[in-house]
Formats: sequence, C-alpha cells, structure tokens
Amino acid sequence: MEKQKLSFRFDIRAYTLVIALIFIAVLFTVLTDGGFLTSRNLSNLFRQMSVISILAIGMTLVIVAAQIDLSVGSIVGLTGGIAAILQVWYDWGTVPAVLVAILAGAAIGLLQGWLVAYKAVPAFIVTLGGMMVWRGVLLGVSKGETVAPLHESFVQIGQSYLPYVWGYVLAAIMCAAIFYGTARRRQKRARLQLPLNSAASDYGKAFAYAVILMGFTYMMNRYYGIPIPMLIVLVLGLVFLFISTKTGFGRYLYAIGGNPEAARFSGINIKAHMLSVFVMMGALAGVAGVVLTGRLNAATVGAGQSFELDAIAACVIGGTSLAGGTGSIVGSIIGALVMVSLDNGMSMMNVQPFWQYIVKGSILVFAVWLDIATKNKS
Amino acid sequence: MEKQKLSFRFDIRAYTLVIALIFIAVLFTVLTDGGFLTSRNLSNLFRQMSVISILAIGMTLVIVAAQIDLSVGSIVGLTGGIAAILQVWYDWGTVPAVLVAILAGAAIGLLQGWLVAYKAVPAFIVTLGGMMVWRGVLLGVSKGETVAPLHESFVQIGQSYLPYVWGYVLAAIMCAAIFYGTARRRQKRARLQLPLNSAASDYGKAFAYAVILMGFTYMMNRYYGIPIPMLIVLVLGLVFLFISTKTGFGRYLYAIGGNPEAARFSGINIKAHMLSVFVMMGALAGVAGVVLTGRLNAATVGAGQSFELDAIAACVIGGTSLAGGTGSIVGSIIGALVMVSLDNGMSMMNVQPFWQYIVKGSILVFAVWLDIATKNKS
Amino acid sequence: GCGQDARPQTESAAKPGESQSQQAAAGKVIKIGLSIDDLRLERWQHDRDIFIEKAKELGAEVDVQSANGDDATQLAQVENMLSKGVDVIVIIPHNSEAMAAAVDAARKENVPVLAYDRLITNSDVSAYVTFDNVRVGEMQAESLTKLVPKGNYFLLGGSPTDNNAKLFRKGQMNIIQPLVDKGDIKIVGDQWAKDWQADAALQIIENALTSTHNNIDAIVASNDNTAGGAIQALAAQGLAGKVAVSGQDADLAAVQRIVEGKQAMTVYKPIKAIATKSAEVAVKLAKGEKIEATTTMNNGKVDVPTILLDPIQVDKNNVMETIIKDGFHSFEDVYKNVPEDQRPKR
Amino acid sequence: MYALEMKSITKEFPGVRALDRVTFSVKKGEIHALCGENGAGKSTLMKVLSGVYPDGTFTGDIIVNGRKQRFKSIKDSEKAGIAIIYQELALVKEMTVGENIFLGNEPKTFGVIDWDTLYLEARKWLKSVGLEINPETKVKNLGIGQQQLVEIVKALSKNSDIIILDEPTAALTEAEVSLLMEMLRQLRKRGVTCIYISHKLNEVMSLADSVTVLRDGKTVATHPIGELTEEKIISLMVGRTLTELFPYEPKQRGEKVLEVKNFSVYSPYQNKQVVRDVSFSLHKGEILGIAGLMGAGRTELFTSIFGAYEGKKQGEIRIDGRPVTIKTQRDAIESGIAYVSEDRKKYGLVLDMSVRKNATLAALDKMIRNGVIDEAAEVSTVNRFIEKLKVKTPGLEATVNNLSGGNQQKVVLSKWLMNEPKILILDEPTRGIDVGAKYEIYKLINELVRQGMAVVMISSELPEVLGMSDRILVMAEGRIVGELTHEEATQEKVMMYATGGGASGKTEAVLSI
Ligand SMILES: Nc1ncnc2c1ncn2[C@@H]1O[C@H](COP(=O)(O)OP(=O)(O)OP(=O)(O)O)[C@@H](O)[C@H]1O
Ligand SMILES: Nc1ncnc2c1ncn2[C@@H]1O[C@H](COP(=O)(O)OP(=O)(O)OP(=O)(O)O)[C@@H](O)[C@H]1O
Ligand SMILES: O[C@@H]1[C@@H](O)[C@H](O)OC[C@H]1O
Ligand SMILES: [Mg+2]
Ligand SMILES: [Mg+2]
Repeated sequence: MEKQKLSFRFDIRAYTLVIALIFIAVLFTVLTDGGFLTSRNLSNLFRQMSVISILAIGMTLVIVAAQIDLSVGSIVGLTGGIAAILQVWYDWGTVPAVLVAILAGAAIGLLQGWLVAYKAVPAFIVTLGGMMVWRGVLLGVSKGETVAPLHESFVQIGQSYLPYVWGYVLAAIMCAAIFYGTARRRQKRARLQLPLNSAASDYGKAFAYAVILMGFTYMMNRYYGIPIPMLIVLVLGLVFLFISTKTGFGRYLYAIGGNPEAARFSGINIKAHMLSVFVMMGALAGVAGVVLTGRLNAATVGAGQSFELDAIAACVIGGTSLAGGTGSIVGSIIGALVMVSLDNGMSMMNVQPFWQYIVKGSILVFAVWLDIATKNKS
Repeated sequence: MEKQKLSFRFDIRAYTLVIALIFIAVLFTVLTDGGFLTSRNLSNLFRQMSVISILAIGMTLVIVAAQIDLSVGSIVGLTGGIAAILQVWYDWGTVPAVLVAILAGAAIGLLQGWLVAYKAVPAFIVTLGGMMVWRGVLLGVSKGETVAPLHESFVQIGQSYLPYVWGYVLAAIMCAAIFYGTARRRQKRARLQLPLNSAASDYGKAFAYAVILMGFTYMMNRYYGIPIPMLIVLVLGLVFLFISTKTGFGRYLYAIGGNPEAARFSGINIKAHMLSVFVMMGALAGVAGVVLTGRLNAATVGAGQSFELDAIAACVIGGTSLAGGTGSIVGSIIGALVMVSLDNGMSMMNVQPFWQYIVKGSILVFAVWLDIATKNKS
Repeated sequence: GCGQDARPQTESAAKPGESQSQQAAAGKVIKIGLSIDDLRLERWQHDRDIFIEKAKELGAEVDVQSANGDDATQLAQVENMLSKGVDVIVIIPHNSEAMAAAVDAARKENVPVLAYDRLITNSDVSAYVTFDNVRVGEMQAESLTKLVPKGNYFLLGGSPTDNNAKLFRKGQMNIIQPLVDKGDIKIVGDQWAKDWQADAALQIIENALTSTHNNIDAIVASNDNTAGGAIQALAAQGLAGKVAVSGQDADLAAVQRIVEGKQAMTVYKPIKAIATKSAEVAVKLAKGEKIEATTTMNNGKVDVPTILLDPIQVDKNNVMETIIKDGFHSFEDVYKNVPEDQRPKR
Repeated sequence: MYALEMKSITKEFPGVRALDRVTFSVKKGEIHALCGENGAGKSTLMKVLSGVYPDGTFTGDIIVNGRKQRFKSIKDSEKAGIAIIYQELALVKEMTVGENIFLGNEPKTFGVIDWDTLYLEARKWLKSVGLEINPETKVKNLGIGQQQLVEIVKALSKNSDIIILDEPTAALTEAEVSLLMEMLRQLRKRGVTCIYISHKLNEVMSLADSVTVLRDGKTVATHPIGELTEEKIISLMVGRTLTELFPYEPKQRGEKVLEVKNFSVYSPYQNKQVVRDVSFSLHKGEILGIAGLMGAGRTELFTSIFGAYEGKKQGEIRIDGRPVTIKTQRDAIESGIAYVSEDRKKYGLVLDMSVRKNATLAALDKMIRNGVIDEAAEVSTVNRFIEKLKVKTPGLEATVNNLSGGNQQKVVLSKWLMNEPKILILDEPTRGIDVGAKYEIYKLINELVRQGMAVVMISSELPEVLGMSDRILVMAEGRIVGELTHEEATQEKVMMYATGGGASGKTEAVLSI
C-alpha cells in the first residue's frame, strides 16, 4: 500500500530527476568517449557518493521535520578524527574505535537536539554554532595534526569490496524478498477485500526492481565487486526508508513537519521526536566520518568541511521541501548521485576548475527548475 | 507610532542582546585589561564589522520575506574582484569601477531573484548554485591572481576616517533631526487626537538617542574619527531602516513573509517584491565587496568565503526569524556587532584558534537561547 | 557495451610502468594526471601553467584537476584520472598524509606517482620533487631575525587546517625559539588566519597592534596572501615598511610590496624549476626510465627518491636577478608602482 | 450523574482573562450546546478540557465520570475518553485522509504500521458518515467542507465517550450539516456525550438537550432546551434582546456596475470546468445572494472575477459598462472590486501581524504621502473602523492571531472597506461568527448598500441568503441554475435549484454528497 504509494511518489518526483540523471550520464559518456559508463567508473561514482549519501539520508529526516543541520560537516570531521586518534594514538581495535565515533556523533546530536527541542533555540543557530564548536574541538583534540595511518581493517571500511559471489548471493536474496513481499501484500489485500492492481503491474514492478538490482550487481562485479561503502549506503538507505514509511516514528516526522499544530493536537510528542531526529543525524554523521576516514586512511582537521551543503542540496534536488513535511530517502540518494556524477564527469572530462564551479552550480539550479516546471505541468 | 513600536520592539528584542553585548564587552575589557574598550579598538571593531553589517542589512530583508541568500559571500568576492580588475588592469577611475561593481551585484541579484520569483525555484537552491557559479566566475576572470594595489581613493573607502569636525557636525545635525521629528510627530498626533505618551518619555527617548550618538562620535573622534566603512553602514542602516518601517515596500515584505496568500489577495505583487529584494541584496553585496577590497587594498579569489553564514547568523542573533515575517535592521546590525566583538576580543586576547571556534559557536547559541528564554518570560 | 575493467594486474606483469613504456615506445602520447590542491591560491596557477608547457614540449598531455582544498575531492579526482588510464600521476596533496590513499589506488594499477611540493607519507611514492617547507619557514625567520635581531615578534600562521602551515611554523621556530630563550625576542602573539585569508590576517593584526599599542617589530607571516592583509593593518597605522613582514610564494602583489619597501621578504620557490623538473621526472616515470635523485626521504613506508630544490629568499636587493630574471614576473609589472627614476637599471 | 464537570476554571492570556471562574457540567449521553459571542471563551474552555492547555496553566478542577483529572497532555485527555474537533482545521495537508484519521493511533503490528488495515478501517469510518472519498487521497485535494468532515471522522474513530465539536458546521453546507446531525443523534443513542459549539442557533435548538451560555469568559446560565427559544439564547449571549435577526430593507437598485457574460473557469488541478458559461449582472445598491452546495463553484467564479484563481478563464467582464481585463488582484482592486475570502486565516490575514497592519494592507497606498507611510493617518483610520465595526481587541498593536474568529473577520472587513470599493464580494462572510456580530455585519452591509455599494454575498447559510439578499442566484455544478427575487425565494425553491431540480431539497442534498 504505502510501499506502492511510496514507489509512486518516487516515480513522479524522481521521474524528471532520473531523466536529468540519464541526460547527464549520456552527455558525459559521449564526452568521455565511453569512459563515464565503464563499470570501473561507476564503481568510483558509488564510492565517491557514499559519504554524502549517508549524510543525505539523515538530512532527509531532519528537513522533513522542518529542521536543518549545518553541523554535519564538522561532526563528520570530529567523529572521524576521534576514531583515528583512538586507533593511531591509543591503538584501539577498529570495532571499538568505530563504535565510540558513532556514539560520539549520537551524543553531539543529543545535545543539539535537546537545545532545539527543549530549549526552543532555532536549529539553524544551534547547528551553525555546532559547525564552529565541533570543528574547534577537532582542532583541539588533534592538535591540528593529520592522524594516520589506520589499521587494514579500518581502511577496508572505506576501500574494500564485497567478493563477487557474495554480491550475487545478496542480490538474489533481495530479489526473492521483493517477490515474496509482493505476493504476501497481494494476498493480504485480497483477504481484506481492498482494491488490487493487476498482478501484471505488481509483479512487473517487482521484476523491474529485480532487473535493476541484478544489473547493478553485475556492473559492480565486472570491476572489483560491490564497494563496501556503497553497501553501507544501501543498508542504511533501506533501514531509513523503512523507518520513514512504515513506522509511527517516521510518519510523525512528516506530520510534525507538515503541520506541528495538528501533530500536537493528535497527541504526538513533538519534542521527543525532534530530539531523536538529531540523534539519528548525529549517529549517521558518525558513520559518514568513519567511512571518510577509512577512504582517506587518515583523519584531517579539514575533513568534511561544507559537506552539509552538499547533503542539503542532495535532499532538495531529490524533492525534499525545506518547508518540511515532504521528502523521500530514495529521492535524496538519487540527488546525491546527481551531484557526484557532475563532479565525477567533469573531472573525467578535465574541465577547467572554474568551469566546474559554474557548471555544477548551474546544473543544480537547472535540475530543480526542471523538476518544478514539469511538476506544474502534470 | 511605528517609530515608537519599532524602538519598542528594539527594546524587547535587543534588550537581552544588548545585555549579552555589554556582558561580552565587560568580560573582554577585564581580560584585556582595558584594551577592548579603548576608542582605538572600538574603531577597529566598527571597521571589522562593516562588511558583515552591510550584508546583514540586506539579509534581513531577504529573510523577512521568508527567503534566504547563500550566494552573498561569492558575490562579495566577485564584485570586489571586478572593481579591482577594472582599476588595476584597465586602470579605470575609482568611481566608475565602484559603480560597475555595485551594478554587477545588482544584476546578479536580478538574475537570482528572477529565478526565485518568476521560475519558483527555491531561493536556497538558486543561491546555493549562485555560491558556486559566482565563485567560479571570479576564479575565471581573475585567473586566480591577487589583484592589487588600488588607487588611494579606492583604498580610502575602506580605510579612511571622517575628519573630527565633520563627525561632530553630522552628529549634531542628526540630534537636531531626532528632536525635530519627535516634536512633529507629537503635534500631528495631538491634531488627530491620538493618544500621546508623556512629553517626558518621548523627549527622554530622543535625548537618550542623542547622548548615545554624541558619545559614539566622541569615542570615534578620540581616535582618528568615524571610520568611513562605519559611516557607510550607518547610512545604509538608516536608509533601509526607513524602507523597512516607513514605506509600503517594506511593509509588504513583512506581509509576504508572514502569509504570502493573504498578501496576494490584498493585491500585493509578490513576484515584483521578491525580485527587488534580491536585487537590493545583490547591490548591497556589491557595496560590501567594494569596502572589503578597499580595506584589503587587494582582491583575492577567496575573498568573502562563508560571509553568508556570518550575515545570516547576525540576523538571527538580532531576532530575525528564518520563518519570515519578523525581524529588524537594528537587531541585525547589533547581531553583527556581537559576532565581530567575539572575533575581535579573542584575537586581542590571543586565544588559541581552536578555542576561538568553540567559544564563538557556543556564544552564538547562548545569545539566542538567552534572548528566547527571556522573551518567553515576558 | 562498457569498456572491460578486469584487474590490471592480471593484464600486465607487475613490473612498474612496463605496460606504459611499451605504449610510449609505440609512440602513443603519454598522459600525465596533475592533481592540484587548490587553484584558488595564486601560486598553484603558475605551477600548473609552467608544468603543462614543459610537458607539451616533452610530448605529453596533461590532465589537470583542482581539489579546492578538500581531501575527499582530491582522492576522487585521482581515482577518476586512473579510470581514464593516465600513465603517471603528479599530486600536489592538500594533505600529505591523507593522499596516501590516492597513491595506494594508483600503485594498485601500477601507475607511478610523483609527489609535488608536499611529500605524501606512508605510501609507495615513486618520486618527490620539492622545496622543503620546513626550510621555507626557517628562511622566513632568518631574514626577519637578521633585520630585527631583538624585539617583539608576532606569529601570523596560515590556515589552522592546513598541514603545511604547521611545517612553516616548525621551521620558523627552529630559528626563533633560541632567540626567545636568550631573551632577545619576545613573542607578543600567535594567531592563525582561517583558510589563508587576507581578510582574517588583516583583522588579526589590527587587533594585535591595538592590544600591543603598536609595539610590534616583526610579523612572521607564512605566505604572501596573509602578509598582504597584515601590511594593510600596518599601513592604517602608518607602520607599513617600519615593521618587518615575511612572506612566501612571490605573488606579484607581494613582490610589488617588496620593491616599494612595504614587505621585508618573500620566499620564492622558483616555481619554474620545480614545475619543469617535475614535468621531466613525470615523463621519465611514465616511460619507466630511472630518475637521478639528489637524495632519498623516508615517508614512513619507503625511501622516496627525492629531488630537493632550494627555495630562494627574495628581498628588495635580489628581485632583479631572481624573479625577474626567471621571468616569473615582468619588470613592468613588478615596478609598476615605483616611479621611473627610482627603478633599478634592467 | 455527570459525565463531565468543570469547576471554577480560570484561564488567562497576556492581556486577557479568557475564562473567569467558569463552571460547566454535562450529563451522560446528552448533547450539550455551548453558546456565546465571539471571544466568549468557548474554544478556550474546550482546549482546557482537552489538555491543549495542560494542567497548571489554568486554575480549577476537571472531573470526568466523578474522577478528578489532571491532564498534562492531549494524550491524557484522550485516555480519559475525550476527543475534540478543533475550530481551526488540524489536518496535515500533505498526508492522506486515512493517515490523518489515525494520526497518533495507527494500527501497528510490532511497531510497524499496518497500512492495509489502516486504510480498510478508514474506509469503513468514512462510509459510516456517508463520505465517499478515497482514504488514500491527500487532504490538500479536498474542499474545505470535506476536510471538516474528515476531522469529525478522526474524532469518532477514537471511540471516545465524550466528543467535543467546536463549530463543526462552520464550513459545511446545509446537506452536510443535516448529515452531521444524524451522526450525532446516532452517537447519543449509543450513550456518547457530545459538547456542541455553534453559532447556528437553529442547529442548537433542533439538536441539543441542554445549553450553557458563556459571556465575556463567565458562565451565564445552563438550561434544558425545553426552557429555551432562539431569542432567549441570544439575549443570554449578548445580554440584551435582539428583535429581528435579518435587518432586511428594500432598496431602489441603481444602474449596472458589474456585468459578466459567458464566463467559464477551468480548474488548475484536473482539467475540469468548475464554472460553466455563467452570465449575470450586479447593480448599484443591491445585495446579490449566491446560494449553492459545497463545490458548486461559487468561490471559483468570484475568485477568478477577482483575479485570484490560478485556473484558466474565458468570457467578458464589464464594469460601469466598460469592458475590463483583470489578471491580478491588483487589477481587480483598482477597478473597484473587493473580495472577502471564505477562509480568512489562509487568504485574509497575516496572523503574526498587528491588527493595524492587517487592516491597512490592501489600502496602504491611500496612506502613503510622497512615498512614506503616514502612520498618524493610518492609526486614526484604523481606529475609525475598529469603532465602526466594534472589533474586540486589546489594541491596535495586538497580533490578530489572538483575536477570536469573529473579531478576525471584522478586521478583514475593515481591510476591504478602507478601499471604498464599488463592488464588495463576501464569501461566507459570517462563517463562525456569533449572532450579535452577524447582526452588526448585516446592518453594516445595508448601510454600505445604501451608500450605493453593490454587494455580492456568497453563503451556504440559507436563512442568511434569504434574509438579506434582494436577488438570489443559485449555482450548481458551475452553472447558474436559477434566479429568485427576495419575495419569491424560499428554502425549498433554493434547494430545489441547488440540487438540480428534484423534490424536497434536503434529502436530495444528503444523497448528492
Ligand atoms: N493564544 C491566545 N493568546 C491570547 N489571547 C487569546 C488566545 N486564544 C484566545 N485568546 C483570547 O481569549 C478570548 C476567548 O477566545 P476564544 O477563542 O475561546 O473565543 P470563542 O468563544 O471560541 O470565540 P469564537 O466563537 O469566535 O470562536 C478571546 O478574547 C481571545 O482574544
Ligand atoms: N485546493 C483544492 N484542490 C483541489 N480541488 C479543489 C480545491 N479547492 C476547491 N476544489 C474543488 O473545486 C470545486 C469548487 O470548490 P468550492 O468548495 O470552493 O466551491 P464553492 O461553491 O465555493 O463551495 P463553498 O464556497 O461552499 O465552499 C470543488 O469540486 C472542490 O473540490
Ligand atoms: O605555498 C604555500 C603552500 O605551500 C601552502 O601549503 O599553502 C599556502 C601557500 O602559500
Ligand atoms: Mg472559538
Ligand atoms: Mg467556497
């Protein structure tokens, strides 16, 4: 049901987005005579988009709840730094170091969320302050030094790949899940005598998803396999897609963002939800920080600067309204893909840096304009 | 009435702000054994706050109209660059160079405003795009070189002072104006048989303003005199205070920010107003760019980076709500003063960089929290 | 369909550069990838231009990228270069340690890596051409201490988030610390300019002058951009030229200040030298030929064949025979603001 | 045995004592009407009862089924079996009808929302109130009346034993109202207790078992319905006796001011025609009533005449015989048209702005002397109107947000009257306004017409249309299906036209929902 609605919204919203994406892809493929669409470059693309995507997932929830978080960039830097320091200076194992980093992120989120939800300080201010504070803390704890190198196991989080076989196994399992899910849903609706769409369309959709999934896995496996960072994005994406569409918590966020009064009148505990959103965002920023550190095999003082803007841009390109109340995880991830494709494509094409700024900025505006223009038509 | 109410809102709003400000001032004065409150440092302070203040003035209007402009930092850089290039490379005179720079800013604002108002692209996206595009253009036109040095006359815009005498003359004239205005308003209200507050309170207030004004002039004159950049801020501040409180245009901005639909039904041309707000912001960014270039006696590619955040922060500290519909020029300028005081005081105290980040961030949040807490009391 | 992407190791024997050398022999143009930290900083523009020129001359084509000072971006750009199949990568790392990941990626593909200006640590770097940044710091301090042996020094660091900024400071302290201990020099302040921004430097020095009541005799600025800001603050106090200010990069504006006597010195890293040298080395690496290094430097993983170029102190007196002789800046430009009669003979 | 007792409740807002030692008792299973002028404190009392204003923000006791209650939140009052329908719509527009109905009480299986069941339940509830809308459509796509019904369903779905309805019928048409009445009677049979707030006294009379009247935040009296008549209630509310409800006065109509020829309007949403080839004319010094069922397209017709409707339009508009092209509201205003919207919060007011600024928003130009707002003039003008319309407000600088519904409407009216328009269009002008205020507004309208203004009055309250209009146009499915003079117009005739001919209007209407 909701799933259907979701994938529906997905269509409408991401429709023009996907077109834009395809357009970009084709353009770059031509301009880089094929280079852009090689499975190898796609693999790059997905690794390069991982950090922003993880942030965009959290940012979607934040924005849907009509809030904003400008501090994520600094949190990424700080958590990444903490993990690295614990490992390099106090040689902790990877697992505890990573856990502490993520917890630190959550704790920061807790503090900021508390100020927003219970002290009524505008999120913009709290997180703008956070942007400075956490960067400062990082500067302090790391004494401005770059912390490197990390253990092999840590680096793998950012750099290694899922072995071919596992990739296919995973894909197969997911396909199965999709079909099973479709079947069960149809049964249930039948039992409840709810309107059903034709078996053809339902299974057709399931099949389409399966094909995409398999195609993706194949492409990745033609290179080294599915990149671990990408896998992390996929898992987190699914988890939060589920939260945002299937749980009370998720729906209440939409309600709070859409009409706080109504949410309050419906007995929803706005403050508690606000708080948890920021905690989640913080934790996700922690994960992003770990992945980034793994990718760079080092933690630097400048890490993550201005990532918040990329993350927010990804969300908005993906159709999340800054007014709150609307937005989808899937859209945001596609948004991130669009942005990273631009960077990737242009650097492949060896475009002059100043052109890269200009083109990226223009496309950003253009994509959103296109989306709006077409929406108004329909 | 409005004046009264404004100065009233000013009281309430800036009340805690002013306290915070005094608190900061006292603190730093103690910690720098007097250094902070010397007329010389105050002069620094006002010069250092000039650029952000000019931006904050425009940003206030933008935010009141429930919009946002993230591109101002880049516009400052670009316009400053254009002026410098025209003068240094094509040795134009100062006046034309400055005018072209400001016009360029306005033109950029026109483009962005058009996209927001007539193409319905969210301001956040348009100006985020702008942030990249204009930085890119600057990189392109300046070939990444630092453009310097400029003519004396240009440098003076950023560095010179108003001669003592003129300072006092100006102050005197303004005092006179204040008393005259008060008198006329009282007459008029009497004629219309509107409630009057006691002569004591009205003239008392006028007197208070006069004293502040004179005190300020005295302090500045104890050093080299009123800094020209500060003068520019004062003039612009008054002009836009006037626009925002005394003209239909200003009134309509508040209405548009408060409830666009109602504004529309009242026959207000929303798009035209939106457009003009961005044009104004662009022009002001142009002015800021000129002042900055004058101050540095050079234009650099990085100039103005992240100024947008400072400007927005200044507005919010000054009590402008990002939801739109509320906010005051005066508040924003005080907000800018708070921020700059922090930078100034801490660098005077030679505080370690990482502490500066932490303190500045925390105070930002604290100031706003204080403001909110006390407002809820009243 | 898509290009085939199976692991390169399986294609060509693991001998570094071999495959490329064959290509080169086959007369195919050599592709060099040049990954630059941040072109928003003037000096790197010069590096790029000279490098490309030389490379063309040697029959190679260059693919330039600017990471705008972000490590993640720089890594991504190197990855992209690799997937475009460049024969050698030249990296001006934004961060010496963070770019190890990029080097690993390249070596995985048997693409040799040349570290340019800044060493890359803990990785299998093929060669390193540089001025040593600590030495830069030392030179800045040396010339200042020569001009102002005793007095109040203000330390104006670079971006607190730039690793090199720390290296410059290290070099500066090597010279200054002893004098501090001797009691000749008093350090009256130590601040760092966000993102090497002139505007930040200006405010810092304005405040420093205020708090010290102008009792500053020398300002140890780490590069010309920040020095520019500092000198504006001095000018406002009529102190420009009276207080010694150091710099680095020989930006045109800085050299002009030097000949006008407003700035004491800059460290000119003969960019022509480093750029051309690097281009040559890069081509050699691509062809798999061996390179003659002046020394080796251990980067924590291997001993990197290193070519050390000496940075040059530039002050009023040696502008002609350094910067102008190299054609780094033209005579006209440099003396633009100096009246004809006071200009030196050319 | 009382289902609910509220004892000496006192609630203050900065500047206002909204409730002053109010006592209010409701018997089990009865429908208890709560009446009072705008600003009397009805909504506030109910917000106290439902925990919107939590325990401690007011003084006094709440006793439900003999047990003393301290509600910290809305959840608490819900647990105690109290459900409330707020005066101002409390729906999430971006969410579906189903989601809104169960917002906060979704059916879940281990924490996971069971959407199928949710929509199944929703569908059942909607059916039970005769609403044939798909629970999966977004609320924003419903007309305002339908939204109000969704609110009601939401309250019912909580199976509470005390239901509070705060002016539920304000946005409903006759048909929907009678439907609602039916629902409430059903509930009463099931022993559910209802508190019913309405300004429509005919509803109160036909529905309630007993009535409590508030005035200026104080309880005036509680009576069983048997002892009451509309007149009695009114006099209790306003503290004096009102002779007639509709001060109709015959006028001599002047020349044509507005003429609309073959006018059609298309919906911007789905390409359906909401107004079909309409022609009519409006004269100086007359009140033209526009009747019709919800969705008849009245608002569309006049918002597009006013230049405020997004959809395409075609046809001719003449003012004083001269053809005019109206693209924007500004055009309309300049050619002498004023439009008081049916949804004052959305289209009428900037809620966070002061009374003064709202009042002058449309006429500010008049108060601008060489580019500067002449505040003294502004203030005195606004004062004049506040007195003339008897707006109850703490002061000119009070934010309209804190005014009660009726007084807000008066502010909107002043806003438009300041423009001294030739043509005044009123869309549901008395929606949610108490009799006293209504009467004042009617008198005002008459006065305006006497001064030669031409007034269009769109209303879903038939008595009002019949009582005030010189001529009545009836709309159905975007067409004008009938025209009646003041003399010949009757409820039956109007409903007959409105429901497309057929026999006795009301029942037809019910089916036509
Ligand atoms: N949030 C608030 N802040 C300040 N005053 C308020 C607030 N809410 C209501 N009031 C004031 O309390 C009084 C009672 O308001 P309330 O809404 O209960 O009246 P009401 O009887 O519901 O009127 P109506 O019939 O128009 O809905 C009014 O004077 C109103 O101005
Ligand atoms: N926001 C909207 N989105 C989609 N359809 C709408 C919207 N507003 C109105 N409509 C549709 O337009 C038609 C006319 O609506 P509307 O209720 O305004 O007519 P009306 O005669 O003015 O009714 P009333 O004035 O009694 O509320 C209806 O079919 C309604 O569903
Ligand atoms: O040349 C300098 C470079 O080495 C440093 O890393 O960044 C600042 C520049 O001035
Ligand atoms: Mg009410
Ligand atoms: Mg209507």
